Amino acid sequence: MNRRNIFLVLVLMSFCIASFAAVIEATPDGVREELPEYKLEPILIYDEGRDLLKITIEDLAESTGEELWECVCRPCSFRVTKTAISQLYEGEEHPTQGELKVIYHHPSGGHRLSFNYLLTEDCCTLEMPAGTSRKKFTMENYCYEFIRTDTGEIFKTRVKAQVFPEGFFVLREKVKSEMATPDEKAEFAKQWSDTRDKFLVMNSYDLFEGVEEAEEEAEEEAPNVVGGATFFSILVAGLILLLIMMYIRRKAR
Amino acid sequence: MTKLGVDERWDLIDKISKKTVTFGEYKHTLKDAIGELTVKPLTGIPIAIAVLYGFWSFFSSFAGFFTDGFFVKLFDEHWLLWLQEIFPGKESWLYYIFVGDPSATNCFEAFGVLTSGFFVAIGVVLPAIVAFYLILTLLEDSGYLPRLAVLIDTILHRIGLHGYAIVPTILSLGCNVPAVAATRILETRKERFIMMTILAIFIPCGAQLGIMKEVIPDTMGFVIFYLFMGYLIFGFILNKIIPGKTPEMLIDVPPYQMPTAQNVGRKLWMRTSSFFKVALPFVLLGCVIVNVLYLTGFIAWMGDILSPLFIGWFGVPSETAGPLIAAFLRKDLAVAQLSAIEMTKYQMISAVVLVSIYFPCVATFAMMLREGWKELLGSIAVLAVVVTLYGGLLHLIWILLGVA
Amino acid sequence: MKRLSSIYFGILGVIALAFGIADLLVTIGGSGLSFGILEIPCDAFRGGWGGLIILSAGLFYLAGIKNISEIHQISKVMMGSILIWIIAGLDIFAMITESIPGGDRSWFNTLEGFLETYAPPYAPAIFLLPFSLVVFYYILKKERNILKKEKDEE
Amino acid sequence: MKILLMGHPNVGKSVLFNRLTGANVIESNYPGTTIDYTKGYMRVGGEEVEVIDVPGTFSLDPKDKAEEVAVKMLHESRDATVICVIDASKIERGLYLVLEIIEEGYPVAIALNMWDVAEDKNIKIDVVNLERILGVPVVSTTAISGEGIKELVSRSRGTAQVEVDDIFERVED
Amino acid sequence: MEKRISEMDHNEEAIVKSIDEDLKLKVAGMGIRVGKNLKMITKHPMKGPVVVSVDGANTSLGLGVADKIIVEVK
Repeated sequence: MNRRNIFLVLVLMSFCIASFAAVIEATPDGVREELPEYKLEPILIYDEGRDLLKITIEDLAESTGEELWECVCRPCSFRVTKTAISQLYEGEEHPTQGELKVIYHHPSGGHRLSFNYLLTEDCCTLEMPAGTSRKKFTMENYCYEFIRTDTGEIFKTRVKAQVFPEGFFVLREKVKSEMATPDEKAEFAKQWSDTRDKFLVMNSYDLFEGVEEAEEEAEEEAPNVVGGATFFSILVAGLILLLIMMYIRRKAR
Repeated sequence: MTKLGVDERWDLIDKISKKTVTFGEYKHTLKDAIGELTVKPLTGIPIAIAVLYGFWSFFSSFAGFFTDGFFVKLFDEHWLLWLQEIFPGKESWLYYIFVGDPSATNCFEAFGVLTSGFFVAIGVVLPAIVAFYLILTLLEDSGYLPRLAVLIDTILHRIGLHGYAIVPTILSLGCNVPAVAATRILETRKERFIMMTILAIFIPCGAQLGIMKEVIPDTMGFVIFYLFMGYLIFGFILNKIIPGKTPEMLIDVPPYQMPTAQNVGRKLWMRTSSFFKVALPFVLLGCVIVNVLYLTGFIAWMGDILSPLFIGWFGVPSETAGPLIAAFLRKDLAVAQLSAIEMTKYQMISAVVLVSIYFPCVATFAMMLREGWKELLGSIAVLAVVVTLYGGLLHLIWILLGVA
Repeated sequence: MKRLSSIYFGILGVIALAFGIADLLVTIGGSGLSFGILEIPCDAFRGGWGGLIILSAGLFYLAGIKNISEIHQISKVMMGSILIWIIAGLDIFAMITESIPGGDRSWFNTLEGFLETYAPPYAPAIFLLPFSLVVFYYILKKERNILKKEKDEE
Repeated sequence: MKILLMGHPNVGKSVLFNRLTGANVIESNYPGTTIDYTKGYMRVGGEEVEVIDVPGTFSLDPKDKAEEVAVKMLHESRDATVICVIDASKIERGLYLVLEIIEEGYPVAIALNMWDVAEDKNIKIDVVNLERILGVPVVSTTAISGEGIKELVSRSRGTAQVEVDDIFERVED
Repeated sequence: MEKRISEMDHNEEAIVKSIDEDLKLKVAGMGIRVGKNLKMITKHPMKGPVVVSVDGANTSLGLGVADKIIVEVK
């Protein structure tokens, strides 16, 4: 084997090893770390000693040991508690810890830690809806019942469907069971970040059901049927034109 | 009858053509210009890359449409359930062979002859084969295939093959059984042997590519690249070792023509039906053999013996020994089994590379036997060498990269 | 007339070249990129391999515009268009095969789901497709010239 | 009566075959090879004629497997009439194969196919004169449009064996 | 000036002067014979095949074959 062939094989081998390196570096999670600007009032709640606590969403994040951008559940549970309080208590009236109970259906640590921190441990109970699991979430996981033990008033609510993009849970399941392709993972990371930002930015009546305030319908990007229809009709028209042209050419010959 | 010599015959033709044919001024038409463009290396190679892209894109859409769109649903929700209901004797070994394990939710993990065997043969391999033969026939009838053969001859000549060896190579991406049959278009036994061996070892078959897409989607490109490198390197080595010279290429490069629908249809029908007459029995036979081996615990026994080799030399976890042995007979199902075992990404790559290095399936095994048992033994020897060397090399690379 | 078509295909070549390079860069970059209805694919197959082909289509156009009336130059321009037809045609074929099956709900897709698969954003090749069809006009015109010339000879 | 369709590859032999035989066609593998060939039947003046589409070959000295099969098939059917399909735009190459078959002593008819391609390259062929010299029927056809095929079929039934020496004489005067 | 086909340049025309004995039969059918006009279409790098055009018909010859045919360049 003359020298040139050996050189050729070496080049091939080095090229082959170089391509390994491309595989090794971990693919970034692709989740957006910077948060949008948001302005959220703190939750006002009395602790047992009747001191009025002012808990902002940042406090909630720090207290439960995570960066705010790292979780959807914390902003969600913060906003749902704040909405519940605004529905169950008028004006200057504020809840006291131990008096306001919640039944939630989301198994994640984010929910559990937030509710425990906001309303104290024994006021929060988790009931897992049928057909859902840590791997498989549906809208059912995002329902909440708040009970004012002093008056017995109940505020039931759930997150509105359009808050989660189309196919979010299917995609989540695929990613969680390691079956997703790289662009599916990138897509999921993008959707996940968008949803988290919504909980920070959107008004409570857009986020949750049963909130009276002026409810204009938030126009989610509805499936773009019009765009699809135009493209499809252009395609069909083009094909028909092509067939007619071919027919004329064949006839002319 | 007087037999003329070559020159006498040509002199006679010159005389005849002088009397009967008048050549007018010959203008280069657009078709000729494009013909030349596609055969020249500088412009021909990007076009060949585009044609291969088209080939692959059409294949994945076409096969995806049938397999994922309809067959998976048909087999999993109707065929499997119906079979599981009506087949007598839930726990009997006959049930296990024909329908596979009763708890399986989809045709894939069932491993029965009627369930997975049919699903792989009809659900996965049939669309792949039809897509490949359709494109191959179109390329052949349009006149592009000889040009592609000329372009690729430079590379393939290096490994002792000539341009037309691209046909079996592409075919084997669909399924290796017709590809082994197609190696007969090559001239000498040496070429046929080299082609058959590196084809069966390095080119993953259609069903298996589909599985790779499921099991290791993000590193699949790299695995194929690694296999293709093996294809070239070991082809090169085989060409050097085996005595005998490969004949030179001498082919006509025809002008482009519009392929006629009737011709393409007839050729497609003939090739697909002849494939099915040959391959289907072997694929089903393969299922039976693997199931019997599973039932008698032969595979488990083999697993224990070989597991030290697998763990030490290839650096894959011990539970993978079973699937890797089963892979010898049923590669596509083995890859599905591997996905269930907990291992790091790099071990998964090694396992999948190992699984694809084995012969694709028992059908290919039998086709090579039909070609000649000496060739088969030779191929198995080469396979053993390749598995240990090339598989081991991968483990070595992981160690070098400190990822083992 | 010759000046006009070489300018036209020159511009088309540059645009195709730009799209090809964009595809490759985005694929290496790793994260997808889309402005309104244009979506630059970032997966290795459509973006990387496809991008390379659109790049060569641009090069074919640019190589073919010098004295475009000469047959070999027209064939280069024609080849550029053929490459774009391969990419765009197969993208559309992929859309068609994706739109018909109904996924796990039903055998066939709902009308709304069917139409939705054809919705934007589209890959760059599909935007180049209508412009690359102009090459047909040029070839038909050339053929008519030849027929006319033959008629004048008779 | 048996007809063998022979000629170079890619000259439109199969298209001609499809036109001649219509539906009842049997595809088969030549034993021991992957070379496939098709056999069909056509009715000519009330008589059932078997037509075989022989794999393409450039000469009767085979250079690859397909050509070997073609030559074997020719030698296996001694009594057959051969319709030799030639690409009119490359007629000299075609005549080489025709002469080889004539030398083997088979009755031959010539189909000058792809007549339209020859016209594009403005190659003019004096068919009458060619027929006179070779002494075998020569019919210009365009298989795709079906032109000239009827005439080819009727005239190919009447062909007879030709001596190469006679062709030498005829070409002189 | 005598050359082998493999030594011809791009688009160069020549007349075939002599062909190796054993090769003569093989290439005769393709139209390549002594005294025939031949044009070089393209050569492939790294000892690849050569494509020549004879009477408008393109034929691809392996480098080994191209070495055995001698042509006379005009």
